[in-house]
Amino acid sequence: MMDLHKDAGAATEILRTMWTIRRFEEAVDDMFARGLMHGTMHLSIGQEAVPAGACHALAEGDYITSTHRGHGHCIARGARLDAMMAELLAKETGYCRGRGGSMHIADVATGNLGANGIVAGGVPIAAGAGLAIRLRGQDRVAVSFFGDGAVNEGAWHEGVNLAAIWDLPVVFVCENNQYGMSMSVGKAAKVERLAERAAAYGIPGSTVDGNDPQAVYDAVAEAVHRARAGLGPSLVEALTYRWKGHSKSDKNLYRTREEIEGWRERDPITRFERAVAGTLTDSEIAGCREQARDRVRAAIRTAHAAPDAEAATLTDAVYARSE
Amino acid sequence: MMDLHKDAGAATEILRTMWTIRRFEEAVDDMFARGLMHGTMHLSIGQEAVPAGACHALAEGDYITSTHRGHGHCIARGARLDAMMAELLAKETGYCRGRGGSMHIADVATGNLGANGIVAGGVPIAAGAGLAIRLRGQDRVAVSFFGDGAVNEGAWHEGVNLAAIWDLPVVFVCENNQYGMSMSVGKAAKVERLAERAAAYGIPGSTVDGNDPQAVYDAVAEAVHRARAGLGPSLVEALTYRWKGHSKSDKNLYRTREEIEGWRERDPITRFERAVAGTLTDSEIAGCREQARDRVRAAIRTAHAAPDAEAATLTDAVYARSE
Amino acid sequence: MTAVTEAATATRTLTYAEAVREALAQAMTADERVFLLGEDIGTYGGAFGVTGDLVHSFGAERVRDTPISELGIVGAAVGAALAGMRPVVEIQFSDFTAQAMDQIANQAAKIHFMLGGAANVPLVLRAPGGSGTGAAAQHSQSLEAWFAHVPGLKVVMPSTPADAKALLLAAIDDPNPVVVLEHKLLYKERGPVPEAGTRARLGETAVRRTGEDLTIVATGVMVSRALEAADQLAGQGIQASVLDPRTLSPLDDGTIVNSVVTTGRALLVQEAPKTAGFMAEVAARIGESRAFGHLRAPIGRLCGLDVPIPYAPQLERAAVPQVADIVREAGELVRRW
Amino acid sequence: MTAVTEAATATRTLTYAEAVREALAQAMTADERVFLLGEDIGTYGGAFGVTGDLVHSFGAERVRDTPISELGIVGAAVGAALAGMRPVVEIQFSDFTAQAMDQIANQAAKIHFMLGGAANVPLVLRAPGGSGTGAAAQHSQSLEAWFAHVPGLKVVMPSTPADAKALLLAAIDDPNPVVVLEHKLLYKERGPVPEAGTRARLGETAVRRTGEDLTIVATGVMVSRALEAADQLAGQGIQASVLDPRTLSPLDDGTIVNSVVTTGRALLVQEAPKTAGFMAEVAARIGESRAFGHLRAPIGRLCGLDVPIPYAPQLERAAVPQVADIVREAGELVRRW
Ligand SMILES: Cc1ncc(C[n+]2csc(CCOP(=O)(O)OP(=O)(O)O)c2C)c(N)n1
Ligand SMILES: Cc1ncc(C[n+]2csc(CCOP(=O)(O)OP(=O)(O)O)c2C)c(N)n1
Ligand SMILES: [Mg+2]
Ligand SMILES: [Mg+2]
Repeated sequence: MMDLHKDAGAATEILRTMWTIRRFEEAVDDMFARGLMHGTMHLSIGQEAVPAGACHALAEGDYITSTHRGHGHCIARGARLDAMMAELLAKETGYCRGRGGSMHIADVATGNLGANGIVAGGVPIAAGAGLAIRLRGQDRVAVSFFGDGAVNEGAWHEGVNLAAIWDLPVVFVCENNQYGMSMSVGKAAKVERLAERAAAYGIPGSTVDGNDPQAVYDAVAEAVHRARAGLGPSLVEALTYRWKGHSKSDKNLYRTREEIEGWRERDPITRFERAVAGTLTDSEIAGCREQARDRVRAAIRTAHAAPDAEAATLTDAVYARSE
Repeated sequence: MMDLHKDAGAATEILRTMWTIRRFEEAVDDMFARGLMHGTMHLSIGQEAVPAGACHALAEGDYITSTHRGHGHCIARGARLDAMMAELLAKETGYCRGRGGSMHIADVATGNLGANGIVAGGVPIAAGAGLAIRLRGQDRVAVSFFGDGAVNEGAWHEGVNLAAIWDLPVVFVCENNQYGMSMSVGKAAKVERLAERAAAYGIPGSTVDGNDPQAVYDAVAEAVHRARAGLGPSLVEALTYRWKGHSKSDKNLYRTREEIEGWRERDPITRFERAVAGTLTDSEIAGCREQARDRVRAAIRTAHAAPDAEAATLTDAVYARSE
Repeated sequence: MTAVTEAATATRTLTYAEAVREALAQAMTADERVFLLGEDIGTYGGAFGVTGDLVHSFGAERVRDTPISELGIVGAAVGAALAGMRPVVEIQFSDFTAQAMDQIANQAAKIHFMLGGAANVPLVLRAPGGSGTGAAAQHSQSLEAWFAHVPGLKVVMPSTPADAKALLLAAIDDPNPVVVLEHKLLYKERGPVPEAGTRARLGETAVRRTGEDLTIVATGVMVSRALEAADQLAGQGIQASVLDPRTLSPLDDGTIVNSVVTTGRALLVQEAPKTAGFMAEVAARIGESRAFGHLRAPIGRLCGLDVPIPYAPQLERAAVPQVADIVREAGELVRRW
Repeated sequence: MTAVTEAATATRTLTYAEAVREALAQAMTADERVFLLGEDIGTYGGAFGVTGDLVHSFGAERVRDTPISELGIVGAAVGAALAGMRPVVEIQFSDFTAQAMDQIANQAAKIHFMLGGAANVPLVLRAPGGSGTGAAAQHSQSLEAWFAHVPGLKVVMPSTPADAKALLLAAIDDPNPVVVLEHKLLYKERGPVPEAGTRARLGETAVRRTGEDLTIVATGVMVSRALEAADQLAGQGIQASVLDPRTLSPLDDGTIVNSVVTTGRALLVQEAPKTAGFMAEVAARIGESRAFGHLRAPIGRLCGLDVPIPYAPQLERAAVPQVADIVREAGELVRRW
C-alpha cells in the first residue's frame, strides 16, 4: 500500500481535496445562513478524510453512489466546483440544471451516479452498477458511500446481500459519524462496530479511523483490489464525526459541547498536515489551503454570474427522449 | 429443559400435533387436486416438527406471526380445525369468513396474528407485538415464524433490528427448508448458517435439527425464557425440508429426486415415534395418528356443511366500526 | 350554529404544529395505549419540531425514537396495534412512505378484511407532504392519491390548525389505519384552536366560503390559496365557494355535489401532479352525480404539473398552483362559460 | 390498412405468456445490454411460467434468479441501467411493487429529472396484476393508478398477446423506466402474434371495436370482457365502441375524446377499486375536453368495489366487473340517457 504521507504527489492531492471540501462546505454554510441558498444543506465538515482517502483508491471509470451529505464525495471524485456551486445556487449551469440541488448533486462524467435524498437509496444502486460492470466485463468498481444511520434500512440489507452473493465489484463505505440525525449509532444498532455486520453477508468488514486519510485509503484500496480481482464486495467502516448540525433544524440537543470539542481536536486536516510535515514544505501545505480557497471563490463567482434555472423548460427533462 | 420423549403427556401432545398437521395438509392436498379448493396452497408436510416443537414452548397469551405456509403454525397453536377447513373451503364459518383463505388464516383467540402472503411481512409485526407486550407490562412473548427466503428481505432486517435494540420479548424462528421457492439457501445468502446473521443484531442465534421436535423445543424454550426475562430476542434456525412442491406451479426442476428421498427418510414423525417408543405404547402412538385422522375428517365434514361465504356482505368488513 | 360556537370557544391561537402536538399530548394523557413512534421525535423534537418536548412529559418509551427503517417502524406499529396499543407513527417526510408501502397498503389496510373482521389495526400514520421548502423531488411529494386508492385506509389532510388537532384526535380514536398528511408549509401557520379535545368527524367536507358563481375544491395548502384567490375574485365580481374535503377517504362528496348543483362550475385544485391525482376522483364523482345536469362549464382541474418537484425556487413555484393561477383559472371558467 | 397488414402477417398464434417470452428473447438476442432479473425466473421458469426456458438459451447471468428482496432487485436494476445496461425486472406479483416503491417512484422515475437530464434509467419492470385466481388480497391487486401518478414513469397494460409482445419491445427500447402490468388471467389467452419484432408506439389508444351508441374504455382483462359485452349489447341493438388505452402514461386521450364526441356516452371499466383509480383520470380528461359539450349522459365508471380482493371465488367475482355487469351498466346508460 502506498504511504500517502511520504509521497509528495499523493499528499498534496489528499490535502488539497480535504481543504477544498472544507472550504466548499464553509462557503455553503455561509451562503445558506445569508439566505443565498435555498432548501437544506448537509455539510461534511470534519469528515473530509473519508471521501479524500476513499476516492484516492479509485480509478477513472469507477462509479460511486453518494448521499444527502454528498458534496465531499462529489469533490473528491473530481467534479467541477463551479457546476456544483451553480447547482446549489439554482442555476441553469448547475450539474442538475437547478432541478436537483444539494441532495441530488451528481457528476456523471466522474462516475458519480448521484447524491441521494433517500437514506440507503444508493446502496442497491451501487450493487446494480457492480452487476453492470460484471455483465459488461469491465475492470471497474463501484463504491457506495452511506452513513451509520443507513445500515438499518432494508435497502441497505438487500443491496449488500445482492452484491455479496454475486461477488460483485462493490465497496461499501460506511461514514460512521456517530449519529443518524439525532440517534446515536449505539442506540440504533446493538453491535460494537457496524463492520461486524459484514459477516452476515459473508464478506470482509473492517473498521478504520475515518479521520485519517491513510487508514481510509488503505482499507478501501484493499477492498477495491479484492473487488477488481473478482473476489466480491467488502464493507469498510470509517469512524468520524460531523462538526455541524445535521441540517438547519438541528439544535444539537442530543450531544454535548464537550463531545463536539473532543472531535474537533482530532481534525483530520490538521492531523494530516502534521503527518506530512516531513514530505511537504510549509509553503506547499499553505499552497493547498490557498488553492482550495481560491478555487472555491472562483466557483462562487462563476456560479453567481450564471443564468438562473429556467421555469420555461421545467417539463422538458421529465422523460428522456429516444436517441 | 423438559425431555419430551420421557414425558408421556408432552410426547402425546407433540405427536398428535404433528400427525394433525400431516393429515390436515394431506387432506388439503387431496381436496385441492380434486378442485374442491381454490387459489393456491402451501403445504408444510415434512416440516411438522418446527411448529409442534416451537409452540410447545409457548403459553396462553403468547403471540405468533405466521407465513404463507402457515397451516402448521395455526394448528400447533391450537386453532379449531373446522374453522380452518371452512376457511380453505371459502365458507362463512371460516376463520376469515372466506375473505382470507390459506394465506391469511389466523386465529386471534390463540394469539395467531395471521399467516401472511408477504414474505417476511410478519417479522416487523412480531416486533411490534413484542413492543406492545413491553409497553403493557405483560409477561408474554411473540414468536415470528418465517422461511429461509425471508431473511433477505428488508422487512426482516428492520424488524429484527428493532426487536434487538429495544430488547423486546420476541423469538425469531427461521424454518429453513432449504429453498425459497426455487432458490436454494446457499445461493440466496453467503453464510454457512442463517443463524450467523443474529450476530449482526447483537442477539443470540442457534441452528437446530428442525426435524426433531425436542431440538426445536429446547432452542425455542430457551429463547422464550430469555425473552420473558427481559433479555431480548433470539434467532432460532430450524433445518428442515419441504416434501411437496412450493405450490401448484412447482415442477421441482431445481432439486433432485434423491434429495427429496433423502429428506423423506428423515421424516420427523417417524423419528419421533421411534424415540418415544419407550414412553408411549404402540396403541397410544396409533391413537395419536387415529385421533388426527378423525379430527381432520370431522373438520372436513363440518366445514362442508357450512354455508358459503356471502357476497352480499362483501363490503362490510373493509373498515372496523368504532365500539 | 356550530361554527359560531366553535369560534367562541377558540379564542386562543396555536400554530398548526402546536395543534398537532396538543392533540398528541391529549390523546396520550387520556389513553395510555396511545404512543408515538418515529425517527428523531424524542430529544430532537421531530424534523419539523412537531413532537417538540413531548418526550419530557411522556418519556422515551411512549415517545419512541427509532432507527431509520420506515418499513420496520410501520410494521411494528401494525403489530402493536394488533396487540392492543394505539400507535401514532411519524414518517419524517411523506415521500418515505414509499419505503413502508407494504406495511401500509398490504398489511395495515387489509388485515381487518383479510381476517374477516377478527382483528383491527388502529394505527395513525402522520407524515408531512408538499413542496415549497426547496427540498426537491424526494422530499416534496403529495401522495394522497396513492393512499386514497387503498381500501381499508382512511386518509386525512388537515388544512388549518383547528383541523390538524380535531382530525388527528378523530384519527387516533378510529379503529382503522388512518394516514394523516400534514403540510410542511402549514406547520407555522397560526389559527384559533379549541383547548378542549373536540373531535372532527372523518368524512365531512368543510365549506370554507360560500359564493354562487363557482365551487373551488382544494386540499392541504391549496385551501388557503383558494381562499385568498376567492377574495381577489370577489374584487372582480366573482363569488366563489371554497370547499375543503379534509378527509379524502371516506370522501364526503355530497357536500361538493350540492355546491356544484348551485354554482354549475367547479375548479378542483391540488398540489400533486395532475395525472391520476385525487382531484380526478372528485371530478369523476361530480360528473357522475346529479350535478351532471347542472354543469355550465367543464369541470376544471388546476394541479401540480406532471413533474418531480424541482429544487430551484422559481421552478418549484412554477410546478404547483399559486394564488394567481387559481384566480386566472377560476376567472376564465366563469367568464368563458 | 395497418390492421389488415398486421392480421395478414400474424397467422401464427401464441399465448400472452409466450408472446412476452418471445419479446424478451428477441430483445436479448438483438441487444446484449438487455438482461432479466427476478425471483425464480431461471430454472423455475417464473411463477407464471413466463420466462420459461429462457435461462437455457441465455444463461444464468442474463436470466438472473434473485433472492426475495424486491427493493434490492429494482435498486440493482436502477444501478445497472445507470451503468449502461437495459435490465428487465420481473416482480412476481404486482402487489410486491409496494416493497420496491422507493426505488420505483423515488429513484427510477426521478433520476433523469433530478440530474437535469444527465442520466437515463432505461429499465422495464414487468409484473402481473389482477384478481381471479383465488390468491386473495395481497396477490391480486391492480395498482396501475399508483404508477400513473408518478411523473417520470411510463405505464403499460397490454390486453392481447400481440400487444404483450409489441408493447414490451417498445418498453425495452424506451430510455425511461416503464412499468408493464401484465394480467394473470391473460397469460394463457391465445391470439395472433407477428413473428417479427414489431414495436407498438407507447401512447396510442387502440380502438378494438366501433359503435355509435357509447364508448367503453377498458384496460387489462376488462378489454376482452368489454368486447364480449359489446357483442351482447349488439344483440340488444346497442352499438358500442371499445377502446383500450394500452399505455396509461403517456395516455392517448385524444382517441378517447374523439370517440366520446361521436357517441356522447362513456362507460369506463377497470378492475381496480373505484376510488382514485385510473378511470377517474379518464373521466376527468373527457369531462374537461371538447367532448364536454357532446355528453348526453354522465360519464359512467364501472370499477372494482372499494374492497381488498377476497379469497372466496363467489366474493372475488363480485368484487370486480364481469361481462354481465358491463352489459347492464352500458344498457342503462344508453337507455336512460
Ligand atoms: C429513507 C429516509 N428516511 C429518513 C430520512 C431523513 N434523514 C435524512 S438524513 C438522516 C440521517 C442519516 O444518518 P446517516 O445515515 O448516519 O448519515 P449522516 O446524516 O450522519 O451523514 C435522516 C433520518 C431520509 N432522507 N430518507
Ligand atoms: C414479498 C414477497 N415476495 C415474493 C413472494 C412470492 N413467494 C411466496 S413464498 C416464496 C418463497 C418463500 O420462501 P421461504 O421464505 O423460504 O418460505 P417457504 O416457502 O420455503 O416456506 C416466494 C418467493 C411473496 N409472497 N412475497
Ligand atoms: Mg451518521
Ligand atoms: Mg424456504
